Amino acid sequence: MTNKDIQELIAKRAAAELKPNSVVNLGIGIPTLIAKYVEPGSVFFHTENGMLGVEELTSEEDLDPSLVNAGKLPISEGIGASYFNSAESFAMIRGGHVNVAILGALQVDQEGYIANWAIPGKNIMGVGGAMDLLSGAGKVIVTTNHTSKNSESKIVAKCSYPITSLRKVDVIITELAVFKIEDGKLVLKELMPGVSLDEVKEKTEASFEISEEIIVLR
Amino acid sequence: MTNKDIQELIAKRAAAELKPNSVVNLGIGIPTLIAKYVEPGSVFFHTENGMLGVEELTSEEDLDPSLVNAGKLPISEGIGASYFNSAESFAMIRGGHVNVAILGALQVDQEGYIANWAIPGKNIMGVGGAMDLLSGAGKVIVTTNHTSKNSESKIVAKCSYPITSLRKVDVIITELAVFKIEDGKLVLKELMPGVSLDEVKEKTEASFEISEEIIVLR
Amino acid sequence: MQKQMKPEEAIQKIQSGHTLMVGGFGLVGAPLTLIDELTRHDVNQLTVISNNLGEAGKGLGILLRQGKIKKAIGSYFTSNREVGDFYNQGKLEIQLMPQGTMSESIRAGGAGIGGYFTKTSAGTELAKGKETREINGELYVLENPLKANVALVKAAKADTLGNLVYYKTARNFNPLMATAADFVIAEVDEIVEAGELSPEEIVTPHLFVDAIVQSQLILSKEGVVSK
Amino acid sequence: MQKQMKPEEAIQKIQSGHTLMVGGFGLVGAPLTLIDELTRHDVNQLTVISNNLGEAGKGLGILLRQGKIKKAIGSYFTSNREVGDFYNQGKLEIQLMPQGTMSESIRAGGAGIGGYFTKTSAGTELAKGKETREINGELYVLENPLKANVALVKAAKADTLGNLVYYKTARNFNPLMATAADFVIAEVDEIVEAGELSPEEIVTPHLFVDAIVQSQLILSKEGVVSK
Repeated sequence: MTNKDIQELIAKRAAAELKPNSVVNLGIGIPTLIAKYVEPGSVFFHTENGMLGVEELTSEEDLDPSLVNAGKLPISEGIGASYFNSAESFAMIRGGHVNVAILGALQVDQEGYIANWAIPGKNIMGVGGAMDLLSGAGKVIVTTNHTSKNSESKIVAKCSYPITSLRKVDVIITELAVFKIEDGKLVLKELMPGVSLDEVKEKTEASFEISEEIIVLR
Repeated sequence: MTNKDIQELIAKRAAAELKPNSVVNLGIGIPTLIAKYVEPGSVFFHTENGMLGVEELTSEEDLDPSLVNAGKLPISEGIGASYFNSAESFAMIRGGHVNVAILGALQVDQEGYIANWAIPGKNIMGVGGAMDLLSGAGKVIVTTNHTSKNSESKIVAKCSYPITSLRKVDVIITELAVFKIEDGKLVLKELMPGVSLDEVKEKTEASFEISEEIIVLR
Repeated sequence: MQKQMKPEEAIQKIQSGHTLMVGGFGLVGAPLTLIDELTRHDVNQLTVISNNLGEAGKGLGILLRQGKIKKAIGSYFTSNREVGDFYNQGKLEIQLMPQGTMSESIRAGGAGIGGYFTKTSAGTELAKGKETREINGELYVLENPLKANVALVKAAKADTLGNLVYYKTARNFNPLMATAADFVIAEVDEIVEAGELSPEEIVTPHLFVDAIVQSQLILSKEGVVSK
Repeated sequence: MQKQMKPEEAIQKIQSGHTLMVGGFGLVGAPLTLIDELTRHDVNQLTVISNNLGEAGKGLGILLRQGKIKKAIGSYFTSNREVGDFYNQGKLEIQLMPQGTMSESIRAGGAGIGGYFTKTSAGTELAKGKETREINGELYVLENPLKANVALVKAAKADTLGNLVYYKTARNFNPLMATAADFVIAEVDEIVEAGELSPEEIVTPHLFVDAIVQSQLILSKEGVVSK
């Protein structure tokens, strides 16, 4: 699989996590690929720069340079959309009015802590809305490649990078597996199509439990 | 003079304090009489229940039961008016964006402290926006009868009623005189038409200085 | 998701012991139909967060007479003299707040703010027992957020998704309360299709609204009347 | 009161050592004409509060290259890699804030709030040295308000009084910054007569706005272009 295929696979699986009518904030990277796997109007996409009702831009002709998502990518306006300022947008996030946040990660650890904003030794120059989303979203789903470009596991025993929040994530979706954090423990719930348990064990630094009802996706 | 005449006299004098283009919040009682002495459009009236651009209601036909001021009295909408919620309205007040507040008083003392929200021995049941206005308005003008119904001075040495704020008022206008608080001291600046200095001294419990340039209004 | 409900259906969300927020500045912008429905709903021990408690025997004043209210949180109860009577008889707890502090605390509740410092009330009787702190040479008071189980708000229009717009000074506390309760019921004069409200003019985005109820009682020049 | 000014006239309000707020999320909703004017204005030692510092050599990025900026307060500087270079060379101070904390602090500055507690960043590197407190079993961080001497904001329309309306996601930080500076300059694409904006749709009431400037540079599909 190309990296593009991997990302689309993860995005498609993440889309299946979204319950009808939920309000969902999509982070930068893989999360931006998710919207196209969701039936239009079935969930409401929120972007922290100040909009509810984000839809995919389907035609270059409709491109409006003043209508962008948090990744500064052009989007379009769904039916029933609304605009608000940044403080109101983060009041929605911090106040618990956004049901789901889907975020990328540098690392996630076996307790559920996420690191996704800073790399040690590099200047810390950007955090954006990541910490706010962790603080306030009802459910946090992490979508990430299972391993880094250097083939190191991104699902680690303990984050070595600075964590984003004291709040733990709920679900981790990679191209190999789906994990959930249950009672503070990492639990393997699903194997992605064609992936063996051994492969997941091999490529995962974190300790994890294996669900009794593990699902093998085809 | 009837009490109505007294109130109109005070209101008219208070109107003269308002500089063009200032944003002014009018309290309940005498302050609500001030607007009619101001040239329409020369100042902007703010009401804390959520509107900038309050104008006097001139015709009963135009009465809209959902358009009221802080005293729940019907008003009308000036050109360029806007509406906002209570938190935004008090953010304007607390944040220092309202230039002038004109308020009634139960007592004002010689240091400039005001008491206008509670009477000892009675249940404390209402405060409204008084404390917020004292905290945040650029300039606070008190309009009040000089004496209470029991002929007691309302300009006292020290407030015996609970004070409204640690912030001191700037100007006090009664039917007898105009005082300002300068360097923490009460200074008599003007005598209202036909009023003698002796009468003010007699009816004022507070100690006050007399301005060297006292103005005798005619 | 079907948010449109009858008043009697929506009001079932309110249970004894709940904290309620009720919008309105006096009767202006008050959810009159929902308040009326609440007078027929069998609950008690309510804590009511509202600027006023209606007038004697009107609006929330009826609930007071019915003995359904345990505690009232607001800024101005003077407009209903029975509030003082109930308080003196030990039948009602009162928490009086400056109006700006009340509105800011409701906003804080909706925005996930754990507390905030304000100069308002510092050094006065209303700050007694509260934490204070000097900031840049001035005294500030720490105030807590306010939240509720259910909010009853009034808007002019809703679309079917639950987006709301308001009318003139009937806006007041309503957009704030819509952010600060677990379940938010919006009483509106008109319900339109999704897409009919301009995205720029929507004041309350639909994610805050759980139920939409058509108003049956409205405030007219002659007072509260049936539509 | 005549609030309409030329860009070069309005920009005179900015002095060396000032703290500036500059609206926009990247270039979207940024006051491009005023930023351009500022590159020709002889000031230095500025503290700039803005979500980003433009891109390398673009927008606020030009001011950075000109050495006019002493300190940058924002949430995401990664889009201009020169920010890191200036920081490493000791030519620039950086205060990185979570985006929601940044926007809330600007609101607090405008609303007279002395500080507030948020869960955001609690327990992370960005909370180091900050006061924390446990509230209802969760850790909160005390954050301070942000204020500025001058704010440069972008709106779609102003009326002659200074009431503002915004356009789609170009709204972002602009309405907040308009509340939190001593002098507020609004760059707008269109100026209409007072009374032409609907009172219900006005987002920034005129009391927040000191000067109105007609935009000369706008963001198009092709990037920043002259009007």
